[in-house]
Amino acid sequence: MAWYRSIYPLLVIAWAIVFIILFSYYCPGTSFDIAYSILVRWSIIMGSVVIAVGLINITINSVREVKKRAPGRWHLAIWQLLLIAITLISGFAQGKGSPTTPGTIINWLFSNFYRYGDLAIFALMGFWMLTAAFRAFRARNLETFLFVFGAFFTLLRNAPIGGLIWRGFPVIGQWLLSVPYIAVQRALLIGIGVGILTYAARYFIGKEKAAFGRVE
Amino acid sequence: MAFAQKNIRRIIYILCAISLVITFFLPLNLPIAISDETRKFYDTLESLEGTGKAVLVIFTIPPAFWGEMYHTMFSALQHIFLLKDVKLVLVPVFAAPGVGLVNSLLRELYNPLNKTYGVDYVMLQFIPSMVGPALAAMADNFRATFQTDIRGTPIDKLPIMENINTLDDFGVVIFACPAKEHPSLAVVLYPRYPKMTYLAICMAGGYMFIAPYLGNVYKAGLWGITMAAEYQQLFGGPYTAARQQCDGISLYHILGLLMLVLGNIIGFREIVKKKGGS
Amino acid sequence: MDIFQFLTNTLGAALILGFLSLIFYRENIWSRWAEYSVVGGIVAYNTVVTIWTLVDYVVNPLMAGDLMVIPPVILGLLVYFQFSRKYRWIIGFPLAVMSTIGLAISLAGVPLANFIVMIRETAIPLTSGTALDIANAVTMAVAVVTVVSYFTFTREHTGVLGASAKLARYFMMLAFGAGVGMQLLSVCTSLQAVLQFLLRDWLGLL
Amino acid sequence: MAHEQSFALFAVFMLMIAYGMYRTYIKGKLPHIRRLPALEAIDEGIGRALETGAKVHFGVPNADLARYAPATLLALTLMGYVAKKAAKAGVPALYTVSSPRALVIAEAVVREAYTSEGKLEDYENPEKVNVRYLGMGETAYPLALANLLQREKIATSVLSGFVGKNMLFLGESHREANTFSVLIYPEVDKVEFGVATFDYVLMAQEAYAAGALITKDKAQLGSIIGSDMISWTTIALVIVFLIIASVLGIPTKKFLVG
Repeated sequence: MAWYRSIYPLLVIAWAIVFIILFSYYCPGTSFDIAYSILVRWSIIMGSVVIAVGLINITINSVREVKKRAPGRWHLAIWQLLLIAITLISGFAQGKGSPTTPGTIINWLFSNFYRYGDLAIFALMGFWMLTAAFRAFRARNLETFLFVFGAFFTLLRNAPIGGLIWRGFPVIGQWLLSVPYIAVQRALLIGIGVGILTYAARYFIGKEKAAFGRVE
Repeated sequence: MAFAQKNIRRIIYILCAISLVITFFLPLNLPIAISDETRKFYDTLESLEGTGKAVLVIFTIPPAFWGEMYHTMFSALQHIFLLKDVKLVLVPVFAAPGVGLVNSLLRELYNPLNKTYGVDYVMLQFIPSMVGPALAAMADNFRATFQTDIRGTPIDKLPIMENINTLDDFGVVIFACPAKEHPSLAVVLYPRYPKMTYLAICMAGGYMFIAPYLGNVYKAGLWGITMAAEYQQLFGGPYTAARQQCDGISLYHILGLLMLVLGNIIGFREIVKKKGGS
Repeated sequence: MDIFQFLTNTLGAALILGFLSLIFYRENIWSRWAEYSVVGGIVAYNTVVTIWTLVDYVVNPLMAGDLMVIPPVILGLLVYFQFSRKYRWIIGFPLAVMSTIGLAISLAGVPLANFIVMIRETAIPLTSGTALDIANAVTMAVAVVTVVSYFTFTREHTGVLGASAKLARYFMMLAFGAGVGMQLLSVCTSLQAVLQFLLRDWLGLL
Repeated sequence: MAHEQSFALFAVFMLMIAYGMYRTYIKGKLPHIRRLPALEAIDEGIGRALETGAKVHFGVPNADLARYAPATLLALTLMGYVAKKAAKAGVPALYTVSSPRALVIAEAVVREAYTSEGKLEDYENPEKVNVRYLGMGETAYPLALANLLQREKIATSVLSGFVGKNMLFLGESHREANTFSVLIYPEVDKVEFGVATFDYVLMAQEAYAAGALITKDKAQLGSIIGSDMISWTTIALVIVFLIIASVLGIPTKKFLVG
């Protein structure tokens, strides 16, 4: 393999970037700060340039479904392509700011149609919360019993009626939240810190190649 | 029985929808216990009455969370308007759609209460930056951060802003955001003005983010619709929507508890059966 | 209510009900319609928004004579070599730049945010305050220490480490239970908002 | 002061990892590492898919290279691992991501994985391998996945990367579709719902360790020794500062600023 196709040039780039960013973070006030802000801006710009890849992927999938006449799906794929086309044309033809200006087609579609995806998620979660309470939160041993115990008391802490049944419910629920919950969150955050450090170490010696689009 | 076992999930879904909706048709007016946290929030604002000081409300509210934030914001702002000789300064930060939402809320409030814009309350210019830098700018030089209010009037022409030069001129600072930005107040604003009284408004799910700061940074907080309902009950406000929704929420929680207990009983019976079988 | 508003709301309600049919019945043509609409629509919308931001970030500075915006655009465009068989290896360069910037920014803050702050908040005096305060501080410290020790890998969880790992599991399950109970309130308020939309804004029942 | 302190900590920790790698890579002393059931569950799941003729799914529900870079990159490493296993077993597979940038990496990684197993023709056949972008992670992705899980006959599903507020949604949609689910979650937000609803879960540090364990590479295993050393150091620091604060009465804030 030619040297320029190996992983080493990529590692050199990675080392240069991490040096700039760490240096400007730990020694603020040098000219590295400018390099840092330029890099952050680069990252935003590159992310925006890449965005069309997603649209291409979805379009390819839909076109494939239409071509194959996938049963029960191909007319929906046409509908999807149509929606994409309308949104794009309106978004570009009606000028900058059209996605947020009332009165444009793209804004109308978003605020009266696509936006309800959020509400759909909320709705399904609201229903699933109770089936999860019924099926998943079962005490089989001491560990799962503690899980149910914790859920029970915080539930009664939050329920407007909990405090009226017994004044102790909110107190216990509050304690669970302010001592064990916070403690476990802290410990897990420490664990994540350790994980990121080890991941970064592996990354910068060229062992984590997935980030460059390579596999072992 | 076989039907019930097969469709147990669907039955739960339907029960769940009924529990939340039925109270709109048949208000139950289930009693609500007023928590100490709500009372603390209330007392803090109440202590401002007659001092002539202003309350600063910094808010950043994305529209997805407005459904939940509306009730707490409504309660707090209504209380401030009802207090005698207390002014209100609002500052929108980061999430631009929040401006329109809070404006519509103010429209609901000031008309019946006979308050004048620019004298009793004002909304200052929108700060588009992230929350941390915006708070830092306000802390360093409050006056210089804002040239105009949200309507474009220069800040010097507003009577309400005459005696306000730094953050110290406010009586209370309320920070309203759904969840994640709360730590930035503790990190940025609190070290520079440690003597100021801070209050928090957030979603119920955002409690995790203010919990570490309650008591040391924030004097009190309002989170979730139930606290809004408690608040309304506390000062006898005329507003009932939060109250009404609270009935549904109570029912939903009772249903949740029932499911938890029922599921555990069934699970326990299965374990016993297995042991008996083997 | 005017008819146009009703039809508009019907579109949104159809989307929500489409997804609800997924759980009340199973995957069907209605839920598929909702899926295709949301995916296509939101992706196209995001693409439009992002490309207009790109104008702010690239075209306007370029007009003002700032040439530093050209390299990232070129680097970003290199990604599209993934559609070429021969020059596919080139995409390694933009990927290396993008991934490393993200990783390095996260990495820089780790010692402060994930270690120093956590240690400082945990190591509070165990001797001051009321008996309850002391008990809480002790519980907190024990929980943090045991849970961190649970996440070690080179030793089997037996003996002292085994006991500590067991305690850690108890703490974690208790905490996770508490976290679940806490979310119920948020979830049901949101569900109520959805039902309100369906019954009040769409059907006009309330 | 704050920066010096964090840099000192950073340097010490990095040296510990370097020492761990030195021990395994140069000295050749491989550590004993306790087993992680969830990793074995992935193999089991792929076997299950092979038996039933159904698909394997790997998803990155909230990919974002700007905010959650380490979590997303780790997820993509694991995606390469699952892709290799699936290619070897010849199981049809579906890979879904939720950000265009991650999609670019995912396509490259999956293609490389299939190429390295000599199954490039499988990769080019959309019936067998499909890498799909399902929209941004907050809204479109979870809804689309809930549908896909029921439609595509998926036997095993592995999720990784950041998830956040939709954790319950994703977990329950797997249960609804009767899919064997594994969550490898290198984050902490809403992990409680993951524990409650997924069949197998690796959380926080375990997920990062899994990223090293799957490779069986000497240097990578060394990083796990380093990670253990950091954990023990942190515990020691907590205890030392606790004693200083309680016995000597000097608050920890005096030492640790930030």
